Amino acid sequence: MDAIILQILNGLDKGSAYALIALGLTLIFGTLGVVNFAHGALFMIGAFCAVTLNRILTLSHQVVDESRKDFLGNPLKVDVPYVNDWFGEAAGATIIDWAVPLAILFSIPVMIAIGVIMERGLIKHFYRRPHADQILVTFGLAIVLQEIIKYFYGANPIPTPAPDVFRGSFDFGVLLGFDPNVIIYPYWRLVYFAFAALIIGGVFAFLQFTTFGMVVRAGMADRETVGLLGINIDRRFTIMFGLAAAVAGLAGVMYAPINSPNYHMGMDFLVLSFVVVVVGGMGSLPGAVLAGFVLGVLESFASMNEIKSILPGIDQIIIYLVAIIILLTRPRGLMGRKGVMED
Amino acid sequence: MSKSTLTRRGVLRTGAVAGAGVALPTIFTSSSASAFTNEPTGGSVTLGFNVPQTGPYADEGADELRAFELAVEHLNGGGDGGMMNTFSSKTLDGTGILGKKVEYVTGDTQTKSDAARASAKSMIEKDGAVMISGGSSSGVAVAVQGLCQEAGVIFMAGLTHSNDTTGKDKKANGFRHFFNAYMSAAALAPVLEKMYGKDRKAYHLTADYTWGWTQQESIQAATEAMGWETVNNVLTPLAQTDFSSYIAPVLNSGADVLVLNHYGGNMVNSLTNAVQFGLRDKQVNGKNFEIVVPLYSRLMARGAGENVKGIFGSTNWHWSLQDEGSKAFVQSFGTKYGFPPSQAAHTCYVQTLLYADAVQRAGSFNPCEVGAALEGFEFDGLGNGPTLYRADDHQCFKDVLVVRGKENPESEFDLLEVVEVTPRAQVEYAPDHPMFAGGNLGSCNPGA
Amino acid sequence: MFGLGKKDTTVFVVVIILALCAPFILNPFPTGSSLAQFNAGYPDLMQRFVIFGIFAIGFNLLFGLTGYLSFGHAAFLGMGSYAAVWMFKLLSMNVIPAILLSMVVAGLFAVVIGYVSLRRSGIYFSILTLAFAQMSYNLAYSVLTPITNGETGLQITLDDPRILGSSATADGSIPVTNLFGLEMRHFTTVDVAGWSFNFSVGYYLCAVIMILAFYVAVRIFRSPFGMMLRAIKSNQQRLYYTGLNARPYTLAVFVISGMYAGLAGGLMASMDPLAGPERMQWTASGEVVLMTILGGAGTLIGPVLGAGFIKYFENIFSKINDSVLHGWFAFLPDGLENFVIAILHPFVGKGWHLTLGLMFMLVVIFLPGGLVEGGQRISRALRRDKPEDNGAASKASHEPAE
Amino acid sequence: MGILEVKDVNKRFGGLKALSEVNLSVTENTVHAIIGPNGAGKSTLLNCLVGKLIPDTGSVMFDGQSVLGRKPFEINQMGISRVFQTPEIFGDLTVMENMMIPLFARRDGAYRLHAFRSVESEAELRSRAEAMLEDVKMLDKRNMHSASMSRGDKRRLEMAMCLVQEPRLLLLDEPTAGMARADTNNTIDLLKEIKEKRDITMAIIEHDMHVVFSLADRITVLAQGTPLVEDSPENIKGHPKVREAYLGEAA
Repeated sequence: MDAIILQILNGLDKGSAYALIALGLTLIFGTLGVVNFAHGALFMIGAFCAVTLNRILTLSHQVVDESRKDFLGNPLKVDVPYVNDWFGEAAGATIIDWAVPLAILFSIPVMIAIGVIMERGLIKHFYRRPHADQILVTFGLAIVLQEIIKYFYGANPIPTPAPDVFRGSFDFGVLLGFDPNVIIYPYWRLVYFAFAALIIGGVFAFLQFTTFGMVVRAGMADRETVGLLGINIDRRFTIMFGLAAAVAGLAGVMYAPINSPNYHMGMDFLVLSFVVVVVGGMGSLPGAVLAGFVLGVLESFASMNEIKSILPGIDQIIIYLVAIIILLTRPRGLMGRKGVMED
Repeated sequence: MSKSTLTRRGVLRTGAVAGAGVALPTIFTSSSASAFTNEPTGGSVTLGFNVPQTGPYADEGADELRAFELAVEHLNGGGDGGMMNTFSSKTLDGTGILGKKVEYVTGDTQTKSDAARASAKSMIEKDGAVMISGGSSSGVAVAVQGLCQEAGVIFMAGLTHSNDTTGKDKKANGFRHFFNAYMSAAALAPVLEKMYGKDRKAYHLTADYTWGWTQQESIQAATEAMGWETVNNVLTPLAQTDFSSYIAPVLNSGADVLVLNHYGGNMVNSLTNAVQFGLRDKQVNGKNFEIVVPLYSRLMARGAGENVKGIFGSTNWHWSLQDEGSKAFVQSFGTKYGFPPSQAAHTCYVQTLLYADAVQRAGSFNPCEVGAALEGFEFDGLGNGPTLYRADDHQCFKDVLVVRGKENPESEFDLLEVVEVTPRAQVEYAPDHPMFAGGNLGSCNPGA
Repeated sequence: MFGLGKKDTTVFVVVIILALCAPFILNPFPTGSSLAQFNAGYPDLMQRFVIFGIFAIGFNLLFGLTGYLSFGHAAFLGMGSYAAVWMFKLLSMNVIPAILLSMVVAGLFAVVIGYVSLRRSGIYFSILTLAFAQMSYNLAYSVLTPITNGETGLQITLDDPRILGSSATADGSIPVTNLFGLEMRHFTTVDVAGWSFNFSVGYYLCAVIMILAFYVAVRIFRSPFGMMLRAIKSNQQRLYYTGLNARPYTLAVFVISGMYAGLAGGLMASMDPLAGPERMQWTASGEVVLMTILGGAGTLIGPVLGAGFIKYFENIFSKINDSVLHGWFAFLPDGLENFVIAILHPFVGKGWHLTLGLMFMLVVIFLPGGLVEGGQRISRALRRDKPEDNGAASKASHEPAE
Repeated sequence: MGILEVKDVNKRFGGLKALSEVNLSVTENTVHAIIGPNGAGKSTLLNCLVGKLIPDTGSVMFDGQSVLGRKPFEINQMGISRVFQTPEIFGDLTVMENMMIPLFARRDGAYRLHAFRSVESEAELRSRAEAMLEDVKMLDKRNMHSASMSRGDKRRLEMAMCLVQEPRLLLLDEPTAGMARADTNNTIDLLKEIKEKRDITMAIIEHDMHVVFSLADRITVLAQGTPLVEDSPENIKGHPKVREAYLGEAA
C-alpha cells in the first residue's frame, strides 16, 4: 500500500513534466496544425535559461589568493561574483541560491521572444506544407538549436541546484499514519507538481475565459470561418506559439534542478512527449494532460520491484506498450477528435 | 583478385607519387602485398583517434582528443615532452615513431557501436591508420576492438571499464590501460569497510546493460565478501533520466547504503535524485545512510555539482596525484589547455605513448610484433606507479585510486580527493577468474 | 528495355552506371591533394551508401507511395542484422543464407507489426510503429541480451558452433564473411597517376543487390499494385467505394518495405558482422525518414540521393578536424588563416550535426521536393524548351508555401 | 421484384429516429429518385445501402443477397457503384489512372497483388478506359493531373469511373449539389445520355426538383425517416402530401 502511494506520487510528478511538454506541443499542433519536432529543444532552452541566469548571477572577477595554489602550482585565482561585491557575501549567496526561481521571470520574455521569432521567421511558411516537411524543418531546427547550446555550454550536464530551503524531502507517510521515512518526497518535486498544475490551470483558464482564448479555440475548430469573420487569426496564432514556447520553457526551467540540464535533454523528451500527445489524442488539450499523468503513473508502477520481478524489463517498454494498447482500443487516443492527422 | 587484405594507403601514396614522377610506361599500378595492414612506408605514420564528438559523452571525447593531440606533439618533439621524460622506457626521443613523423586522423564514435566501427573503418581504409585508440564506453570499445582484430591493426582502448573488454570479449590486437569493474570493487571494498563498517545492507541501482551488470556483480561480490548484505539489485533502463521512482523505495527497504552502478548522464541524474530525496540526511538501522558511486568520472561529477560531496568511488587516475609522471602530464596539459586533464585524457595519452614505445622497442609497426612488445611489459612513470601489461588478457595492472567527493573544493576542477591508493596486488585476479571467463584472445592478426 | 518505360529505363541505366562506377565518381580528388579529405570512395562508406540506399528505397515504397509514415522502420533493419549474424554464428560464413534469413525474419516481424499498426492511419500509425521499434530497441539493449548481446552488439566469436565451416581459421582468426569463397572484405586498389581507386568485393555485391532492389522498386512503382498504393494515399474513401480493400495492399507494401529494411540489415551484417541495438533506435528510424524526405519522397531516385547525402556528412564532415583545416588554409597569411578556421570550426568535426541540421532546413525551405527537385530545377534551367514531365517526379513538387 | 429491395429498415442515433419502417424497391433499368427535405433521412438511407451504416432492424437485399454487414468494397464488388456529393476522385493520379483503378477492381476483385506487371501493358483495360473517356468527352484530358481539373470535369470523371465498372446499380448522392445552373444542366444532360446509351439502374438522392423531374422514372418521397409516397414523376408533382411535407405548403 505504502509503495503504491509512493509510486502514485512519483507518477504524478513525472506526469506533470510530460503533461507540460505535451500541452505546449498540442497548443502548437491544435492551433497551427504544425508538427513541431523542435518542441523538445524549447524545453531544453528553458532549462538553459536557468543555467544562463545562474551564470549571469555568478559573473565574477578574479582575486589572486597567494596562500593557495592552483593545479599548475601558480597562485590560485579565486572567482568572486559581482553580486557578492554589491550586496555582501551573505545576500549575494542567497541571490545565487535562488537563481532557478528567478529564472522563471527571466525565461518568460526570452521564451516568448524565441517562440515568436520561430513562428514568424520559419514556421508560418510551413502552415500549408505537408506534415513531412514540417517534421524535417523543425527537426533540422532542433538539431541546430541544440548544437548552438552545445557549442556554448558543452555536452556535459550542468548542475543547477534548487534553493537550499527546498533540499530534502517531505514525509507524507507520517501524515497518513505510516512510519517515518516510508513515503517521502523531495520538496522541489512538490514545488514542480504544484507549478505544473498552476501552469496547466492557467492555460486552460486563459483559453476558456478570455476573448483571446475563445477566438483561438474557435480557430482551432475552424480556421477559415474565423478568418472570414475578419479576425486576424494569424497574429493570435503567433502569440499562441510564443505562449506554447513559454510553457515548454517554464517546464524546462523548473526541471533544471531535478536533472542537471544538458544539450540533448530535449531529444530525450521529444519522442516521449509525442507518444503522450498521441495517446491523449491529437489536438486535445485535456487529452494531452490526462495522458501525461496516466503514462507517468503507469511508468512509476512499472518500476516497482514487485512488478519487475514478475515481468523483467517491463519498465523499459511500459510507455510504448500502453500507447499501443490505448491506440488499438481507442482509435484516436483518449480524447482525440476525428479526422485530425489521420491521413 | 589476389589475397584478402585491407588497404595500405601508405604504400599506395608513395607508389602513386613514384609512378607519376618516373613516368612508368603503364600508369596502372596495382597494390603490392606488404607485411601487414597499412604498413607505413613514407616519412610519416598515421594514428586514428576515434572519440565521441557528438552525444552525451562529447566533452569526455573532446578531452581525449586534447590528450591525443598532446601526445602526438610530444612524440614529434614538440612541447615539453610531458610524461615521455618520466616514462621508465627511454626509447622515445621526440623524433616521431621509428623516425617517422606522427600524423593523426580523428573520427566521431557517437557512442554507438555502429558509428564507431564506421568511423574506425574509414580511418583504416581511407586514411591508412595503423593504430586506433579512444572511445568512452565499453560497448564501443568491444565493437572497435573486434574490428581492429579483423582488420589487422592495433587497438589501444580508451575509457572502457567493463570486465568484458579484457574478459570474454578480449582480442589479441586489443590492449586496455584503463582499470575495470572488478578492480574498482576490489579497491573500494576495503575502504568502504573501514569507513562504514562490516554490517551494512546495500541496495543497488544498476544500469541495465552489460557494463552495469559487470559493475554490479563485481561490487556485490567484493562487498559481500567482507560481510555486507545485498538487499536488492534493481535494473534501471539506460534511457531513464528521472530515477525518482527507483530511489523512492530505497529508504523503506531496510538498506543503509545505496550503490549507484551508473555512469555518465545516468550517474549524474541518479545521484542528483538520490541527494534530492534527502537520503544522505537519513538514519537507517541506527547508521547514517550512505551512497556509493563505484566509477567516478570527474568530468561527469561536475554535472552532479554539490551532490558528490563525501561520496566514495574509484577512478583510474586523478590530476592531483603527486608522482613525477602525473605532475609532468598535468603541467604540460594544463599549460596547453588551461585546465587539468581528466582520467579519460590520461588513459588516452598513456596509451599513445605505450603504443609508440612498443613500436620503437619492436622496431616495427607490425601489429604482431607491437603486441608482443606490449605483452608482459612492465613500466613506470606514467602516473599509476609500476604497471604491468599482462600477456594473458592485455589488461594493465596498477594501483587503483579510491576517491571521495571533496567537501570544500577550491576550484571547479577540484571535486575529488584521493582517499587511498589501493596497491596493485590487492586488485589483481587470475586470468581465468569467473567474471572474465569465456573469452579467447585468439592469435594476433597483422592483416596481410 | 527490362519491361520499363523509356524514362524509367534511362533512370535505371543511370543508376546502374553510378553504382558500378562509384569507385571512380566518389574519389574525384588525387590521393595526395588536400581535397582528398572529401573523397568518399573507400569500401566502408561506399557500402554504406548503397545499403542505406536500399533501406531508403524500401522505406519510400511505403511512405512515398501510400503516405503511411512509419517511424519504426529501423527495427526491421536491426532484426535483419541480428538474423544475419546468427546465421554466421550458427550456419555458415556465406552471406547468401544470412541475407535470405534476414529478409524472412524482417518480413515476418513486418507482418505482425504491420497487421496491428495498419489498423490506424496518420500519426496514430506513426506512433504505433515507433512504439514497436522502441520496445524492440529497449529490450534488445537489456532483457534480450542473451540473443542480442546487449550494448556491445552481437558479434562473431572464436567459439561459434558453425555447422558448415569452422569456428576459427587455421591461424586462429575469426573466419570472414564470403560469397562462395569470395571474401567480402577483399578489395583491390588501382592507382592511376595521382588517383587511387578501390574496388571492393563487398561493395560490388551490395551494388548489384541495390540495382536489383531499385529495379524491383521501379517495377512496383509502375505496376497496378503501385498505382493502387498511390490511390490509397490519394483517396482511401474512393478506393473502398471502387470495390478495393486497402488493407491487404498496405500490409503487402509494409511487408515488402520491411523486407527491404531486413535486406539492408543483412547486407550490413555481411559487410561487417556486428549487430548493435542502436540500429533499432528511433533516431535510426528518423534517419531513414529524413533521407527519404530530403531526397524527395515518392520519387524513384530521391531516397538514394538522400541516403548518400546524410551518410556523406556523417562520415566525411565528422572527420574534418582543426589540423585538417590548417592544412587547407596554410596558404593564407596567419591571421587570416586563423580567422577562416575560427569561422569554419563550429561546422565541421564535432560540429557536423550543426551543418546537417542547417542543410535539412535549407533543403526543405528552398527545395520543397527534396534534392530531386533541385536536380529538376537545374535540368530545367539547362533546357528551358523541354518541360520535364516525369510522372513520379512531378508528384514531388508540392505547392509552394504562401 | 426489384434489383434493390429495402424492407422495414429502422435506424436510430441515440434518441433520434433517423429511419423508420423504410420500404423501397428499385426496378432494374429504371432511374429511381429519392427526394425529401433536409433531415428526412436520405443520406442515412444511402449509407445503409453502401455499407457505411448498418440498420438496427430490417433488410437490404441486392439481387437476392443481403448487403447488411458487408463492407463498402464488398458491396461494390456485388455491383453497386456510388457517386459522391462532392466528387471523390484520386486527385494525385492522372485521369487515365483514375479510370484504370475501377477496371482493375472489376477484373481482379477486391485485392490482387500485381506487383511486377506494368500498368502500361494492360492494353485491353486501357482501351476500355479510353472508350469510356470518349463517351464522357474527356479523352483529350486523359493525361491530366485530376486534382487540377474543374469541378464539372471531376464530376464527369467520377461518373465515368463508376460507369466503367458496368455497375448493376449506380447510386448518386446529390450529384448536382452546390452546382451552378449551367453545370447542373450539363450533369443532367450527361446522365440522360448515359441512360439512353446503356441499360442502367440508377438511384438518385436529390434535393433539386428540376434534376429529379428531368431524369427519374420513379420517385420516393422521404419525410422524417419514412417514405410518404412512391409514384411516377407526373403523379408526384401534384400529390398533396408531397407538397405538404416537401414544400411546406400546409404551414
